[in-house]
Amino acid sequence: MQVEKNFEPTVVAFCCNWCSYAGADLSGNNRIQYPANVKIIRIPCSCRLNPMFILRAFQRGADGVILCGCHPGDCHYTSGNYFARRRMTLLFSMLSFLGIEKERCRVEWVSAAEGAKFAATMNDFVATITRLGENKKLEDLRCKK
Amino acid sequence: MTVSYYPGCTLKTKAKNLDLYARKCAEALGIALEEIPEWQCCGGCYPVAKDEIATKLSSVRALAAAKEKGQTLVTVCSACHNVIKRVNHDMQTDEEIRDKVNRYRAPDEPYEGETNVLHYIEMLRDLVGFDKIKEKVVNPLAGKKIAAYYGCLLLRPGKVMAFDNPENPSILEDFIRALGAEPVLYPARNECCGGYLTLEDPEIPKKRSETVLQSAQNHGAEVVTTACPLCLYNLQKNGGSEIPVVYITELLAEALGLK
Amino acid sequence: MEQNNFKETVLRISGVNPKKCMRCGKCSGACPNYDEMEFHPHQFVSMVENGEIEKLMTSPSVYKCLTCFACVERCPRQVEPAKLIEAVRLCVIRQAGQNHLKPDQIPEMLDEDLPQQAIVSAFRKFTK
Amino acid sequence: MQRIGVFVCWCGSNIAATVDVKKVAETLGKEPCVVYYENYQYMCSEEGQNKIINAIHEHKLSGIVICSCSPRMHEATFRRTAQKAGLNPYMVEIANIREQCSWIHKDMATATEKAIILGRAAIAKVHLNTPLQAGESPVVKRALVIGGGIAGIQTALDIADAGFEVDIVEKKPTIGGKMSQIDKTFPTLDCSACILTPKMVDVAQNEKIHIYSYSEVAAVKGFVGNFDVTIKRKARYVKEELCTGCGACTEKCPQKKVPNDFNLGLDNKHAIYIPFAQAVPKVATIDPDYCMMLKTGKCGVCSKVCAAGAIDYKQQDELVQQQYGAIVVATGYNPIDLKNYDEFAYSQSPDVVTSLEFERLTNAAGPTGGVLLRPSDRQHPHTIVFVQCVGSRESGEGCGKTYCSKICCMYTAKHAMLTREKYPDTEVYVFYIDVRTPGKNFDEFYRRAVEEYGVHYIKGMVGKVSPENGKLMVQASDLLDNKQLKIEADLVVLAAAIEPDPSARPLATMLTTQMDTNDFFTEAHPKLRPVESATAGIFLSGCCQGPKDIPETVSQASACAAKVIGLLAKDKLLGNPCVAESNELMCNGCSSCEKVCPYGAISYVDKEFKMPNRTIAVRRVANVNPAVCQGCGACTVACPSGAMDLKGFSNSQIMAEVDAICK
Repeated sequence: MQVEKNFEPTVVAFCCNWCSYAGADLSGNNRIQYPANVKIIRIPCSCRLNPMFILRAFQRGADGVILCGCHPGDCHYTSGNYFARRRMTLLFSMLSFLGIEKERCRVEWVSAAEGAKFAATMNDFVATITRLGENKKLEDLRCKK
Repeated sequence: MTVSYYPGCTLKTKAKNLDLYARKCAEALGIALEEIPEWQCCGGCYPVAKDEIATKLSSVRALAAAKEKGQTLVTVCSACHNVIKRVNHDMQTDEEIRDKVNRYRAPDEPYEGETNVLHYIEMLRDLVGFDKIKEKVVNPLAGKKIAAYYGCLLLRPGKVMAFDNPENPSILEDFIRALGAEPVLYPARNECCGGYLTLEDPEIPKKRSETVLQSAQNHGAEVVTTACPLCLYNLQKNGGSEIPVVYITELLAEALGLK
Repeated sequence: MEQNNFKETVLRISGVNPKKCMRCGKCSGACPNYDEMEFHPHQFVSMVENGEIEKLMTSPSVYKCLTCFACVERCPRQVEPAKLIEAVRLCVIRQAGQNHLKPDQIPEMLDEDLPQQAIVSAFRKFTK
Repeated sequence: MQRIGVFVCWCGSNIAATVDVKKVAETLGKEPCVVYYENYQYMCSEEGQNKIINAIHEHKLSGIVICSCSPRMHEATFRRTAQKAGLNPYMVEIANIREQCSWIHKDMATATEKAIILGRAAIAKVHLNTPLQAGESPVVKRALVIGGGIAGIQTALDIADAGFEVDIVEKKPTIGGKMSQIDKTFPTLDCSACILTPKMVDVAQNEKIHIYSYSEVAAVKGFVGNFDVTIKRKARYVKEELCTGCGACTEKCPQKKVPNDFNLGLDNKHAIYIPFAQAVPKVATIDPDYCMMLKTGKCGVCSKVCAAGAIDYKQQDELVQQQYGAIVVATGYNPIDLKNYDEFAYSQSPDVVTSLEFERLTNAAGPTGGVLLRPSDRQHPHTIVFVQCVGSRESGEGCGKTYCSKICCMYTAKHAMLTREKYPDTEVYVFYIDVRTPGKNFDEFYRRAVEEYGVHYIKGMVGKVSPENGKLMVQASDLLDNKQLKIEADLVVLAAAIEPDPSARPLATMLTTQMDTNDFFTEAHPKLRPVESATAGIFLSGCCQGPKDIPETVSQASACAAKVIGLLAKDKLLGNPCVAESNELMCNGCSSCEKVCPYGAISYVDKEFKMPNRTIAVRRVANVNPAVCQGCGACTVACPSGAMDLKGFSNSQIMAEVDAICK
């Protein structure tokens, strides 16, 4: 029997510059560990996230994508995270329509003061994705090296 | 309106007055107390340890029986109330306990803390309304200075019991006011009477109960009222005072002209 | 080793994290039965953390706690000392032959007004 | 084709201990278009920056990637470096390999691999970077200070001193804040009013300072240098410009049963009142909840006695529009509500008071004329128990605050000491968990209270206060003696935790600044930018940012003023060039972007376009005002045709990062 290699998922995290990216920095400042599978992309606000970016990530082989923004009501740009929330709700229904496990994509609100929450969220998300296994449905094999 | 009623062991023997008048008054106030068939003793104390399962089953059986009928579960003994409400809270919030209890009982439908548990006094406030009781009073206890004794069981832990402000409650005082009497506020009303330690070492309940009655009398109380048979026992037996201690249901029955 | 086992058991069955304690002593300020106890609520917290469980287990203090939860209610850090005391007592009475109250002791303790509730409660607290 | 340079920082051992920096630099050096790579101990140092500058010159770099700490830390530094070397500052990208890599991972291989991927993503992005030019905007040379306590007063005075106009908005009828209620100040024991009121007079007399008292900020628009603020002046039913503050109206007002909030309800005031003798502005205010004239139309006594004719029962709230270059938040603090601490009998006995109430009870201008009397029977208390940390340092699961309120240890030592000095027959007990006295001459002060004044400091906490027989039975633990104490006290003083003023949260929303979970404003950097908020042009002064005593508040207030002066001294500000931009050729004029823009930065214009068949068509297209756009990017996603994009965070740039990470 072939021994399966430990599955190390690729996880993309989009973080808004003002809250969640700072929250991620804070978890670094406090040396709170979370898996290296998570790679963060900085965007000015969660409302900058075009759902296309998420689909692109899945197409390119990401196993999970998470969007982190300021808590509702705390957006640096007043209302951006409300837009993000609505857009993500639409994306979730589309993903479930496509038969993609909805757990592969997540939205979390993490403030600049919540370093511990950021790390906990990432630990949990990576554990979820590891359990789900590889994203095979949306990955575009043509994009593979 | 019909509610499920859990009397508890002591109300069937030593605290018959608590039970008798609870039933009479409820009837007069338009609430039918439907006793849960074949209820089992709650055990008197809530089993605090997280690994206690068997000791919680009797409470869960009563809770599940009320759920089946879709009724609120009403208790009048403070101890039963404390145990059943806290077990219900466990069933709502502690996944491990819920899981183990349901596996053990293996019911058709697992019990997950759906039943609403009310103490008799909460029932009077929320289902009847103190205003309505005030209207029904035929024999107002006017001029009587009554000290409500909460003890520890009704109030704590505050977050689980969600009964009233655990350090400065007012529900029994409002009740006393509705009966036409004057409530007495005194600081020891939420201090412990000494409880079951009376069995082993009555000296402890003696000190505790004396403190309680002293405090009540300092503030001008003429009567002390409680909902707990053990508190009543300790205050009467160990309190070192002649001040009358009565059940809340006795006061209610008196005011409603049912005694 | 034994000691660690007791500590583990106490922490597990109480669900209490004594590390949350900031040593303010409000539990012992609130305790109505303080003067009857050899070890006081705040000591239960620190001694459990230090693994001195056996010292607590042999102390009569474990039978003096009224479980009135005043310490739990007023603790500013939600440490819940009463749960620790209960857990230590359980460590004692769950051992074979360690019941603190025996049925044949009951008759001499009774008086005619004593409510059942007292006996039932004492049994639950003191025996297994 | 870009020519990219990669610079990997060790950050001493912060990065180098867990990331193989050499390997990262070499691996990234093999990426396409990377023509230069280097690793160095401290990239942000002068030496490190010189390396970057030299490399840009020598290798004709068109873009650089710095693998270092968070861009929130040093992005601005490295952009300035690039600019010095003649490279557009927006051709710099940072890969965060410290906070988001070396500090959170322990395994070197994993961390190195992740650092390489983060570097690749930054390289992928810089490929698509374009030089950006920041627009300029003028600076309105006027500052707004919200809150007129000692923090606001000091900030306003310092800004005015530098020659700029300042407006103070204070919601109470007078400036002065909490400090005006305090009796003495620690550790010098000088009288609070004696050092505060001269400052209040300075404010009143300063030509550059204008006070909007009894007013609130209603709306804030705009951005750094150009805030547009609406101030609501609440109706005080007295014409401020006419009132002379003679006090005839308050003497004659028949409604005398109004709880006096200045004395925390310990006595009563009239329905028309001046909060205290040294109020600034010294103008009467009518409390509409109690004034008989306003409630029933029957009275009018104050109007009859006012020689200046200042009373105006018909006065309405008034909105004032004003422009500011900078805004200072100085909204201060309040003691918490003690409704969840009834074990201390605060709501059950008038003789259980908060420390602030105790200040009023000892203040010469207070309800007892400075004689310490119990509120219940106006008798001199002989035993006083002080309880520390009421509602502070809690676990956060309950009702209290998780932080230390910082000022209580010192003011309690002050109260205890002053009581013992004035009334040596009084026994004073202080129950403490820890005595925290960092500060100049603070610990010496506390020791004096113990050693010279004989205050009983007891390590332990009060568990219950029971009012019995006119006394307060205090049951407490003495941890060092391992005893439970029962003290018969006459007065119990609770050191209630302090929390930000409730007006702070809605204000933060208006200002789009961040707060922490306790509603304290978050500073831009906890160490290096302590008086600025993360939102440009908004500054923080005093307790709105965290608990502080007076000396600390005053130093922060002055620091804040220095930052404001630095901003107002500029004639022009460089804006954020990372703004939205619409591709007119793709725009279909649907207005989706306009609807989601929170700043109203997008408008639509009719524009002529040359069509392929040489005709000219007029089309409606989106137009972004770069001075107003803040660069959130909401419009870019709303745009159905893909015409709208965000400079610096363009669709293609983010996609490139995604691709680099997912490879």
